[in-house]
Amino acid sequence: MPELTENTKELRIVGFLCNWCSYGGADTAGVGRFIQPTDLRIIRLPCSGRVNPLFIIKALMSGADGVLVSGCHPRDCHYAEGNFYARRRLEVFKHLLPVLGIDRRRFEYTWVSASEGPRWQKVVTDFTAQIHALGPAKFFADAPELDFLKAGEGVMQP
Amino acid sequence: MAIHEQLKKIILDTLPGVECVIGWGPGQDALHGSPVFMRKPEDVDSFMDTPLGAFGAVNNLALFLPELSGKKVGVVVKGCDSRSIVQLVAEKLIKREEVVIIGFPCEGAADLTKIEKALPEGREAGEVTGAAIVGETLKLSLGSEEISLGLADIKADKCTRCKTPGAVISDAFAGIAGKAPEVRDEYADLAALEAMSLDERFKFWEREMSRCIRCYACRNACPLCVCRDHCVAGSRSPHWITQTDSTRDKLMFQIIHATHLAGRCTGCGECQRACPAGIPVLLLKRTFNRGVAEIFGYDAGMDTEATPPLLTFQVEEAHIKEREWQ
Amino acid sequence: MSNKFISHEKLRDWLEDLSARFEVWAPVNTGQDAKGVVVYRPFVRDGALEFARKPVESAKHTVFPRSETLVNFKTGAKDGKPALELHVPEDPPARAVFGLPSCDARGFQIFDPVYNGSGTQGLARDNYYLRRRNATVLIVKACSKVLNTCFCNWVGGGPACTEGADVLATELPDGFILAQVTARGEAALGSALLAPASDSQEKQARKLHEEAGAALCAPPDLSASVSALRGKFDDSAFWEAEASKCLSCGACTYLCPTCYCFNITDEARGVLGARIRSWDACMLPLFTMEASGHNPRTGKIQRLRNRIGHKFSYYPSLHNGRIACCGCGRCIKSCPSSVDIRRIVTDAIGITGTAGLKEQKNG
Amino acid sequence: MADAYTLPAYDPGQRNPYLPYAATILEVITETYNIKSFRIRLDDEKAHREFAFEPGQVGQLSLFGVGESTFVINSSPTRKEYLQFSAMRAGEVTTALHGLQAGDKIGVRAPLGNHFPYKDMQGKDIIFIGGGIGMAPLRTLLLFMLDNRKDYGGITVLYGAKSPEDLSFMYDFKEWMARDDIKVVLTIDKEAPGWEHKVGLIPNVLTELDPGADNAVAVTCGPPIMIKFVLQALKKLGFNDEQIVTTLEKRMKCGIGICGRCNIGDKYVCIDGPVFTQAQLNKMANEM
Repeated sequence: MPELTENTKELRIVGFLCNWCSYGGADTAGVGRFIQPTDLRIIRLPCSGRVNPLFIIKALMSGADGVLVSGCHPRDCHYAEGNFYARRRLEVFKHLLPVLGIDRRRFEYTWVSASEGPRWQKVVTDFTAQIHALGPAKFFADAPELDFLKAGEGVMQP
Repeated sequence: MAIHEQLKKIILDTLPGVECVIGWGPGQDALHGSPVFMRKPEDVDSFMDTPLGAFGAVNNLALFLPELSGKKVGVVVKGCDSRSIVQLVAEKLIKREEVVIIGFPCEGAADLTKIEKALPEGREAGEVTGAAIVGETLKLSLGSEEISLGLADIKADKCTRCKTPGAVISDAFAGIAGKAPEVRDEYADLAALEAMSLDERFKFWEREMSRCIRCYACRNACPLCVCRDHCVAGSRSPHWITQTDSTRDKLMFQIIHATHLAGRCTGCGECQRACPAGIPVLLLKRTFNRGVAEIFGYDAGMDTEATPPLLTFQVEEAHIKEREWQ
Repeated sequence: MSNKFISHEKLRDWLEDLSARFEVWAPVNTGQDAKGVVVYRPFVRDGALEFARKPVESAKHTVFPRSETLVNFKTGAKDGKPALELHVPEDPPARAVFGLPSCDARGFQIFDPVYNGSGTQGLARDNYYLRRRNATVLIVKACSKVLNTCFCNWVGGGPACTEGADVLATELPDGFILAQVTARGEAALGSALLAPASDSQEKQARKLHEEAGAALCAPPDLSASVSALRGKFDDSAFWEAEASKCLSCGACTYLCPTCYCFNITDEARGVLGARIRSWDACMLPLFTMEASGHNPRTGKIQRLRNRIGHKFSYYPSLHNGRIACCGCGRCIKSCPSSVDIRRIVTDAIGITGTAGLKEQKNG
Repeated sequence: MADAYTLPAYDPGQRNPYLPYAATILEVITETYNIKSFRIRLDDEKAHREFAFEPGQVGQLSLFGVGESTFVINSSPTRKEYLQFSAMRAGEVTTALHGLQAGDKIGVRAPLGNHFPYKDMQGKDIIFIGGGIGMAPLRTLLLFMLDNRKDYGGITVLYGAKSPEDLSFMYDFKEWMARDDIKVVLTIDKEAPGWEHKVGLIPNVLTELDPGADNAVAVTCGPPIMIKFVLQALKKLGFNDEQIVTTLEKRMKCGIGICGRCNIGDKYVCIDGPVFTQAQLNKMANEM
């Protein structure tokens, strides 16, 4: 567990995982009780080809500190070619982040198969360490009208 | 015969076979041209009948083609505008046979923002009462005051990196197309932004986007934004953006726009020109254009047969190197 | 009461002084250089105030924000039963807007009767607008120049028109002369930093007003616009010709000082939410789109017809002939396609060779 | 220095027209596969008791977090235990509305708009012609008239829909058909097993019914295509445009004539309508 201590404040990392490979890989890692950092929130999608690049930026702009996309290895896509399209889209999309002032390293995409529990552990651990090294992200201001929504449960505020 | 006279003749010859020919006519003042839909021969009189002539042919008229699809129309294009048509045809958004493309050798078009910036401090473009092009200068009157500006200084940025002074495709061409110049887009505009730190860039967008009035002129001026009345920006399901006046939502829309244009944008710059708040929204599209050119060697709007790179793939990608985790 | 004077050097001191009682707004250059875009912003001492160039946007949002909360709500459950709490936001602070042109101030007079419930005979008044309107002091700056898109004099205004102004400021070479117009204006002028204006300053101001007024071309008679546009309603060839080049974006409506339409939408996260009123534009297709899919204004032609019709026919027919346009010209100046509202209205009425338009066309 | 222009005053005591009444759903009635009716009561008992409206007026129902949508109050002002609204599932709000059940909270801004000219109709024969969900606004007027039966002449109700499954308010119709002081005719577009009433399109059944235009008023509401042919049929039956009353639907937001989207020329459906006579509609801009 490099650079991660028990005292480190958890950051918000969103993971978009394909149902057939990477979600299975994460499950394999879990069943195998591989130790992993707990910052990642997983959103399961049918395929990495389902990942609209806007999911990534929406997450980053709304307060996520990092976003990880993971799908089947190229040639292994359950839908034959979804990850081939994803690879192109995500690779192009990477270019946008630094122009917006967002560190390029806050987003990564990779491939993890259902059997690759150890690889999943490595990816999550490395990526989480990478995000911790960058620290909490800045995000763009939301409307002041919606400020009170952040106030937490049960508090009515003007 | 002057180019615009030759164009008029071609337009008159084209009119009988088409619903209308779209060209440029007079706008609200000496500096502005405006799209004109010529339906009758007498409508052709006003074509380029402006002080700036072809230099004032600013609007990209390819914009109007998708909404007119099903009708045969003529359209006069600058080289850059023809690229939008090429892209629309390549994506099967318009039918090639429904458009009569009329080209001319473009020497560049005016950038009204640059003109205003070139005026003395405190003066604005709306004060201009008269204009005339004399050789390589634009002579302006602001009431009794006379000001001369070099044409090269007030040309749109895109003209300085133009690879297509003639039309990429055309059915008729006035004059002789100049040889395509050897220019390389160095993305100097992006380089200037990237000279800033990440924090500064973040603040740059916060400041710029704070002026956005959410009018969607950027979207509606974009010839490749073809969803038009069905834009996801107006959708509550999916709910990408709220109706609030927040920087986040405004920037989010720009990212949606740019992302939907990745691998499709020809860099015509109409989005930025249309922005009443002067926000450099083209930068985001150029970011993707540069990325797409780097990875796929692709430049949109040059070939009607080409497949946009994000609509296809290769099993082994030559220029995508993924991060190693081991 | 005599007029006041504030020198350029002391202007920021005075605005700061005002800031103790008001949230002060003023035109600011927000761009990267001396010719950056001028918009209205809350005053900060080191802000790049600019009075030379006309703000790109109108001052509408200083009284009618682009988005505001109507009601906050909390849903969910209490004691095992569905629960609902509603909360109306508190009154906003008093505002003073310094340096807006007369057209922007007159624009609010188009809002006033509508938001005061003219449609419901006063039964339903818009508290949100009225409370902001009453808490805002408008310090108009007389225009010292006119732009080629200005036509305030066509619709009853002028470069130094005091209608809608609480204070009229006129910029002289060394500062501003401030004339109180309404009783409300007094609150802004009670500052020890202000000196009494001298006779020669008064004279200079009057001269500037006259010169700016003279720079506008003679206005055409628009009194026939109500009936003319009613008559043109079904003339589809007329509207197609006028609307072909329209992009159907919202720039004209959002920059307009008199366009007052809005949308109401909910935003919620979990049990908390806000009902938000935000600007809307009749030029956008979703404005009138019904859940069934039916849209009474399907195309840009019908939408442009409604915009022009509303300003120059429907509104005046409901409000004693007052045209719902203040002639600021922003819709023309910032239209990406150069749609010219003056031309559409004069074409509809059948006025040919309008002096201003003709001159400008020939450059 | 004369203050020639009087700024409209802000009175904090004036009721906030955008603040909905909190209300509770008492009952949800499944009318058809895509239409439900909701009976609601304002949470503030005093407000509920004092709530007054006229037949034909509308209300904005609020689903907090989703939005508002406009519906006619289809219960009668003479029956005050609840307010009833009926909604066909179409957009975001109606879809969410269909997910609600008794006990759930809802917001309501009402009454809004004008109402049926029921006073002008006194002493006249009334023919109601409703199609599908278009029966909802007619229901409020009909209930009102039945509660003031002596004020009106003969009452005929013609209601139709595509199939028996598309007919709403059957609990009412059962009651109405049992009465002998009104005439009720039901019709469906195509034969269906077990159907004992008329078969045929509403305009055709109307022509066959020939209610007589003398001293009569026709009140109609339904899909645009039905209205178009009903108008033609009524004209042939001798009804003039003053004798035909209908109620319109437009996208509305504020409901108080401000937000600007429901106008037809210089008329606003939310305040000048939704009820118009055909004679009034003829004078309005052709932008339905």
